[in-house]
Amino acid sequence: MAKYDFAIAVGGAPGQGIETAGKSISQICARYGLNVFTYTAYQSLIRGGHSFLTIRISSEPIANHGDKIDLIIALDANSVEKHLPHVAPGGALIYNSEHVKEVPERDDIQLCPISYKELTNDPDRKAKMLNVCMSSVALQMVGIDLEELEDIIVLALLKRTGQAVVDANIAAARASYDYAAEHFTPFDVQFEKQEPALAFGSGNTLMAMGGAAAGVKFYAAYPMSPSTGILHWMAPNARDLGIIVRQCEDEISVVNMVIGAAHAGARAMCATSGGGFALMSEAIGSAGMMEIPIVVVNVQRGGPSTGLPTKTEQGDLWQVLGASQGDFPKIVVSPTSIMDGFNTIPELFNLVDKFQCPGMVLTDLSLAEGHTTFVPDSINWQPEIDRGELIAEQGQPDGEYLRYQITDSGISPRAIPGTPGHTHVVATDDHDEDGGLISDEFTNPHKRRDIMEKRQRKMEGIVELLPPPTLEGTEDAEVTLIGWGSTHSVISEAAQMLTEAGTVTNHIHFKWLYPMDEDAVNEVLSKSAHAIIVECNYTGQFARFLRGETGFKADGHIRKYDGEPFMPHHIVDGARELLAEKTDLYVPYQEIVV
Amino acid sequence: MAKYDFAIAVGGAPGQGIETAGKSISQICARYGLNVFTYTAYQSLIRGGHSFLTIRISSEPIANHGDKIDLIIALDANSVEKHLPHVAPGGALIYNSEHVKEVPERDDIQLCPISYKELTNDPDRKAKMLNVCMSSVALQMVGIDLEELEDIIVLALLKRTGQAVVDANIAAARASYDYAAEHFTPFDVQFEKQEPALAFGSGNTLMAMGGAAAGVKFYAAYPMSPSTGILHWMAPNARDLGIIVRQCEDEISVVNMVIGAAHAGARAMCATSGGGFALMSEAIGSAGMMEIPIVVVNVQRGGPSTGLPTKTEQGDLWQVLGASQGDFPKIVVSPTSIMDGFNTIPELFNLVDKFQCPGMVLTDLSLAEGHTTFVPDSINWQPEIDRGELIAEQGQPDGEYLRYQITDSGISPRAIPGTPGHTHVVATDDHDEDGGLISDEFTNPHKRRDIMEKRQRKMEGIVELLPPPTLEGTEDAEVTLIGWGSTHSVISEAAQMLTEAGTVTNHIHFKWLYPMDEDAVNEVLSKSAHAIIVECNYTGQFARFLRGETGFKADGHIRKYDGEPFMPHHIVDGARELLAEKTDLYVPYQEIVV
Amino acid sequence: MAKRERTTRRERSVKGAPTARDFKGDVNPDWCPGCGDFSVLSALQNAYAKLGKGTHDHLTVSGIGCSSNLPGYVKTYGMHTLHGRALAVATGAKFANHELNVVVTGGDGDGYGIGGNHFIHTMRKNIDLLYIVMNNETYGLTVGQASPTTVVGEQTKSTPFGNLESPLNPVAMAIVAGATYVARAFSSERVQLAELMYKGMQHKGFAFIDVISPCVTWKKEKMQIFDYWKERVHLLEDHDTSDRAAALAQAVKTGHETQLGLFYHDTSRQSLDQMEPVLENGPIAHQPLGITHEQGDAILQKMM
Amino acid sequence: MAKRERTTRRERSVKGAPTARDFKGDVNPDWCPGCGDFSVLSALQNAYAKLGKGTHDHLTVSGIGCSSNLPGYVKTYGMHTLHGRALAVATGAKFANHELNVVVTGGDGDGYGIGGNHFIHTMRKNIDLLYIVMNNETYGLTVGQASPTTVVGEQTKSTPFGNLESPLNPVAMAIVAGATYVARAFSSERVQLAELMYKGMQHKGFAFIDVISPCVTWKKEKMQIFDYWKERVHLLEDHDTSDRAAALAQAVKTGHETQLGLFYHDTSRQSLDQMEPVLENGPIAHQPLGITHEQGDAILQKMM
Ligand SMILES: Cc1ncc(C[n+]2csc(CCOP(=O)(O)OP(=O)(O)O)c2C)c(N)n1
Ligand SMILES: Cc1ncc(C[n+]2csc(CCOP(=O)(O)OP(=O)(O)O)c2C)c(N)n1
Ligand code: SF4
Ligand code: SF4
Ligand SMILES: [Mg+2]
Ligand SMILES: [Mg+2]
Repeated sequence: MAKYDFAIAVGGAPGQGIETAGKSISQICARYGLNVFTYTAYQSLIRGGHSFLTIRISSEPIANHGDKIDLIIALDANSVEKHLPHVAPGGALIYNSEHVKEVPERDDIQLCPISYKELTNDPDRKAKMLNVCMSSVALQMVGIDLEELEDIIVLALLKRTGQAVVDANIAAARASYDYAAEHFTPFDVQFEKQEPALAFGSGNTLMAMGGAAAGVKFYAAYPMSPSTGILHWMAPNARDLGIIVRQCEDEISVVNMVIGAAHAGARAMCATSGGGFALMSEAIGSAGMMEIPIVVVNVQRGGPSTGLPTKTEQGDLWQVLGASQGDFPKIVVSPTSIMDGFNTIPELFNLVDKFQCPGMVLTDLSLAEGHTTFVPDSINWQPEIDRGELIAEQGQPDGEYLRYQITDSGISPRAIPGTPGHTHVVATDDHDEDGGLISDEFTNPHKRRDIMEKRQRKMEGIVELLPPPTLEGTEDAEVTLIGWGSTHSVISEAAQMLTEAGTVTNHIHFKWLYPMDEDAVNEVLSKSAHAIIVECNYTGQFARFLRGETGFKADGHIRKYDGEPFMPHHIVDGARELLAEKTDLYVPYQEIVV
Repeated sequence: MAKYDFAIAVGGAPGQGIETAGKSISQICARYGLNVFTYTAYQSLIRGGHSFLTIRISSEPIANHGDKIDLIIALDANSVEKHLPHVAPGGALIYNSEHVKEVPERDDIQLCPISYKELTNDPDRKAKMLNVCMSSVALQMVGIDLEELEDIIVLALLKRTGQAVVDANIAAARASYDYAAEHFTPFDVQFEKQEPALAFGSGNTLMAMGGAAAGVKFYAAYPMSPSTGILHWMAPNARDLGIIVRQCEDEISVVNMVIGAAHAGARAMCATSGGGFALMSEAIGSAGMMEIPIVVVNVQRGGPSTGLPTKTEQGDLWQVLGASQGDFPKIVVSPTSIMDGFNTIPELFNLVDKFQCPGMVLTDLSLAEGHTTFVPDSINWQPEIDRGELIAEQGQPDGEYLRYQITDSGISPRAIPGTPGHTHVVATDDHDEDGGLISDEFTNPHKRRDIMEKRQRKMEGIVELLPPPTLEGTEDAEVTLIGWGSTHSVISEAAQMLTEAGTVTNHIHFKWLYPMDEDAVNEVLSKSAHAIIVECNYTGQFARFLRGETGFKADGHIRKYDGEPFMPHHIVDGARELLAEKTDLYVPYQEIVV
Repeated sequence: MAKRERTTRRERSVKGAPTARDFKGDVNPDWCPGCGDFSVLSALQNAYAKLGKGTHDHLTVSGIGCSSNLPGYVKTYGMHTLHGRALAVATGAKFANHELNVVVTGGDGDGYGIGGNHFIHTMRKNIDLLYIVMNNETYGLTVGQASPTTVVGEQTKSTPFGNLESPLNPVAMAIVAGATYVARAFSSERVQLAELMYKGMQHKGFAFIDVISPCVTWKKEKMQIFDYWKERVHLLEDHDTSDRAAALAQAVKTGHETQLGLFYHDTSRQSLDQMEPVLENGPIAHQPLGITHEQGDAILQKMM
Repeated sequence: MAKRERTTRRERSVKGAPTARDFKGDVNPDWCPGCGDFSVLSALQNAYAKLGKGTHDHLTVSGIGCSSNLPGYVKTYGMHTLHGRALAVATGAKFANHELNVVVTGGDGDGYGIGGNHFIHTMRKNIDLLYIVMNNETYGLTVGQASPTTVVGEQTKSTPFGNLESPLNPVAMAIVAGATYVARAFSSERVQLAELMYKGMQHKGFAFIDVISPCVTWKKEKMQIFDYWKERVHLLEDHDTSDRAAALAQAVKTGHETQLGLFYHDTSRQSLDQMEPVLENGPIAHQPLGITHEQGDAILQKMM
């Protein structure tokens, strides 16, 4: 089969089963072995509002929801009105002719009206099966077997609703499938089943799985969108996997419990979003001071403040960099894709265990709530685990143990409570080698300086282990796109599109953000052509940070802060304008609004 | 009288009346019309420990505790041992010969033993009057009239203790004064009374007074060193000045109460230190989002975490810059002296009222707990007050009021609750012009972009009003020292010392930190010679920030992070080493340890 | 689909005594059809009307949650603050202008979970507020996790094997912590609810109403959630509301079976603003800014 | 002058049954001479000894305050955490290793002020900890402001005109919030205190002791602070500790006159760690890290 890049979108009100439709289609594609990425634009409404779910299906591995939509399933009249312009030429729109009488002119696409009444036997007309009908039509038009949908219906409904409902749904699906075969023109793209079948999951799920693989034994949370998915994975899996999951009274208790659990020897993690992270910040500094390894995930959403709970942004970089007072060793990492999210967690745990400091994962809604397919075998369930210098054996009863021993590496071997012969006190006040408080002691400035330098020496060890970014693409480029975290794939595609269209473009992407090795990074940055920093916030938080660490000043900036993630063409358009015009800032226009 | 720069220090255990002695001497000098600055190095001990109070007295206006100590009052043996080396050649050490039998050799200074037993009639020998005896000796040696001390004794003791104690103290003072006249050689420096008599206060007190002058009507606090002095001034003055002072259950309630009070129309302020500020950070973002003008003071102490509660540091810059998730308008200012602290509060209130955003004051223990004399008339009790676009009058009942009206300036006229005709809701969720939530509404990305841009446009207005730093000293210098906040005077003195010693040095000092006008600042920075950034933290928080905002990279750095503030010679030594050697970082050695 | 429709952004003029309609907000609630919070809203609009002040004389403050969206739906001054912080913000506003009638609305997660410390201390201090908690025993807006009032054994998104934690007893907590007006209500009993609110607004001091306000979306196993509650509530009768011990004895019984009505009413304690001499000259928000030269001189005098 | 002297940093070997001396820390307390906390420390050392475990089997966790310096003065594992957060940290540690005997120590400001929310919820959840609050009715370390237990009218640095706020009743709060072992003690009554601590450690569930532990430095107007308290305390007698209502009735009397002893002891409720099936295999801190391939495959299966 030739290369293809095809997108189906589902629009409607949340109550209409939009998630179910989206999930069914995605799951069917995954079983078909197709690469899928989905993203849902929705609203922080309890009920009501409008959602728009994009399912991108591609012959190539993909990690974003792409640029164009070929087929739209409009579950309500509102979606027809809103999204008709978004169907790409040659595409199609499926809608219910009973609700939508008139569709505005568009002769470059196929309009596919169906009649819910005719296709279903639904006496009370709740249109509960509309999503099934429309999904069947869509599947037919792209050549996927109906049996797949039938399986999914059985799987999803049987336990919850019983045979009668299943039968009605299957009947509706068949009728719709047949109707489509008769009345609509199939797409040129016709999907074929291929091996292996793929698994399908969200960024939150994969980070949670990464935690399980890393050996997380204690997970605490206070619900907060868009990080709650991690809790919702951990809670049901906890008992099988031997993980203690605690929901706490607030984020302050969350992180402090994690600190307590980590100190007592468990790998411990928590996740939240910006506001919860703000509340956690004091304790993150205390983990730095007590030298306790913890992992805190911040799934960014639109800010400031409560902001846009269901929208994405890369707006918390400075908050994370500046979390808590004073200077202390810490690591900040921003996964570059959903799958990278899985791997990042064990990588980070090894680092924080080795260097006994807090590690912070900075990701965002677009990755955490985006879904992707992946080859099940690509999951490394048993990543390397390095707990660092952990004293397991019994100490000599007359031996001397200094919890904060001053060493060249700055790392002091750590004993966990319960280990005989190593009792000691860890303290958030500054302290000397044995944990005694410096500030309460005579002659402190010199000891303070020593212990501060000991702690900060760990940063040198960390920076050595963090890989600097690499230049992706040809060295001989006209434009270099620079990004960080979740935008890797969208920038990468934009670079490819630009290159294909004649503007040779490469890109540099940052995963490990802090500490940053000035020389190594400058070495890479020095290879850049006309440099454009792409990020999803207003003030250019990364650009300012990067300049502070390296002195590097980009030639132009593409920034988005309207809550929706970048699509590749936003960056392509931006790069062109920035190359052509006097401006050094381009803010893309968001076409798809929900 | 000729120029002089003289320092008296008092060392001892806190229970010994070291504060009383220090306060008495300072107050006497103030009444004499002398310029005084004091700084106490002490420990976070409940009782016990060691304190060392430096009283610098100078013919020139001063704002730091200087470099050298001429006269030490050693209240205990420990102080003799510890501080003998700190007496400058030609200086003197006063001690109690009953406790200190042998003093290590130092023939370049005058040793002044006194016998407590002989000078006082203290039958139970609690040595409660030792501080009075020693102060009298010190005063005699620098030519100050005994009456001054007698007045202070009466003032301080009469109400609390009664006439008998006062008499005993005055007798002891006289005996000591006479004894000194007979046995010790007076200093060359002999102080003369001059007009006007000066007032004397701490940085915390002057910030609190600045708040009162600015019209603060609501002050909330949770005790935290070294910010508690503001509460301790506000609480007793509250009733006279019509200020509501509330002590809250934690810092989260503190800042949220301040937000509530500010929204309801009062000028409202709070202060804390790093850990409390971390807890406040979420709410600071909410003030940004709701566009409520508040002032939050962060009096930095040694970090990270609980850190060094009684020591100084400039370590919270990134915390303050990064406070709370997302981007929102805010102002960060760092007063450059105690007196500047007084003026900064009304200045900042006018700005936050005008731009309806949070303002943060970043100061530190060295200023907040330092004390200075000042000319009473120099206090401007009635600074300009500009409340910005505040709607006072009644609205038209059928008029339309948009709380977040989109304007060119980004400023939307503000109505406070209770004003007829202007009911509206302010929200921490993002919202459109009338306060309705965007995230809960159809078609949001465009409205979101509009309101985000409206808010951020305020930053342009702010940056225009903030004066950029100036180059102090000659343009033709060999070295430029760059600093921020509390270190202004110590850097200024160092520059002068360097210049006088042949290395022509000027300096650039930052008070207004954020937002920063890149061009204006670069204009000033471009005039700098060999540039050295001086700051009191480990990672060079300001250097990294400044580089990020302007691209400016300094040639060298002087940093201190041992808890004690800079003395001028630390910077002088550092500048010399940095000029001479290959290194680009100099960390001074702290000589005086307590 | 609860499509958000603006009625109009124009300020409606209230002529004569206000009616509940005058307190209708500019937008329609986006709560799920059937949510208990609708009744709470309408009871509150009635109570506001009955109090007889203008719409601008009230301030409705909330945190974050389904229930906390309420200020957007009433026509008063409103603040939709941070999750859990409404009581602190409201306290500040009350002190700045104690002539405002300040009502705080929110959920069980907001008030008893993250906001628990403010809850206790605001009661201890007897701040003059009316605090209405729409207690649905769940975190509604974040799609149905256990809350501090979720009963033992309940399966939720965060407790798929059943909740292990005992729920809080807000009424008993309030009495112990120092609230001076403590009631429990059920959203379906609108008349009683409105009356309790009205009396709570009139009370000088901290008035607290824990309202059972069922969530029809996340209480799946109890689709008949209103029936569930109807069986379990009964009016608090033959009870002396001034008797603290009796109130507490009644309150500790509150749980799966619960009484509705006023548990405790203490008119003997002053509210904190009444005790504050600074407020004797009227709201500080209306006082002239700054201090006089005389005041300044007196301050300087003490520094010399 | 409480000069800090190191005894020695060497680990002392405990031979045979531990004694209170074995629990003496490496540094001497820097509390003011006469501070009530000294007696609390010594009672705790006695209780640790009586429990009979090794020094390394205990974890003493505190927040920040004079009283919170205690972990530095006992020879056990210790954590001197953030102001107000000790209970949360201790809960995490307990879940990571439920075989540790975890004791939390702190002050009234730390526990009832900034830490109030953790206080309530840790009790509600019946976490298996012993929590000892050295209640001196002041913020000692920050030089004497009013605390949540400071009585009305008291002049402090933050209330120079007299405190206007009613104090909290920690004992009543604890009973209502769900603590299963609730006691009040007086630092001068060391034997009773040590016994209450020992029994509290043995209790499975949340054990709470509010200890009157006078501050001799900031209670200026009560220089005779110990005498002041001696006049006001009496032993709780003829009291059925299993009767919650009776305990509450006694507790609400607690104030200026106060009873000492065990108010409430509920042995019927399991502690949260006991209810948690994950802990059946022993402490999670000792479990092998990561998951098996079978577990992984099962997870992936559900994703396909
Ligand atoms: C600091 C912070 N943490 C978490 C959240 C996410 N959050 C929003 S609403 C909510 C719970 C709401 O529950 P409740 O107060 O009971 O209101 P309900 O929705 O049930 O009416 C949470 C946890 C937040 N907004 N802020
Ligand atoms: C977040 C934070 N806020 C404030 C402080 C300052 N602080 C240290 S101890 C303390 C109060 C201690 O009072 P209490 O817990 O009663 O202990 P005591 O000293 O009376 O024994 C405060 C407010 C802090 N360390 N951290
Ligand atoms: S989710 Fe529950 S609480 Fe929220 S609006 Fe819907 S029914 Fe009401
Ligand atoms: S200040 Fe008070 S509580 Fe603190 S050690 Fe001294 S006597 Fe004890
Ligand atoms: Mg709720
Ligand atoms: Mg205390």
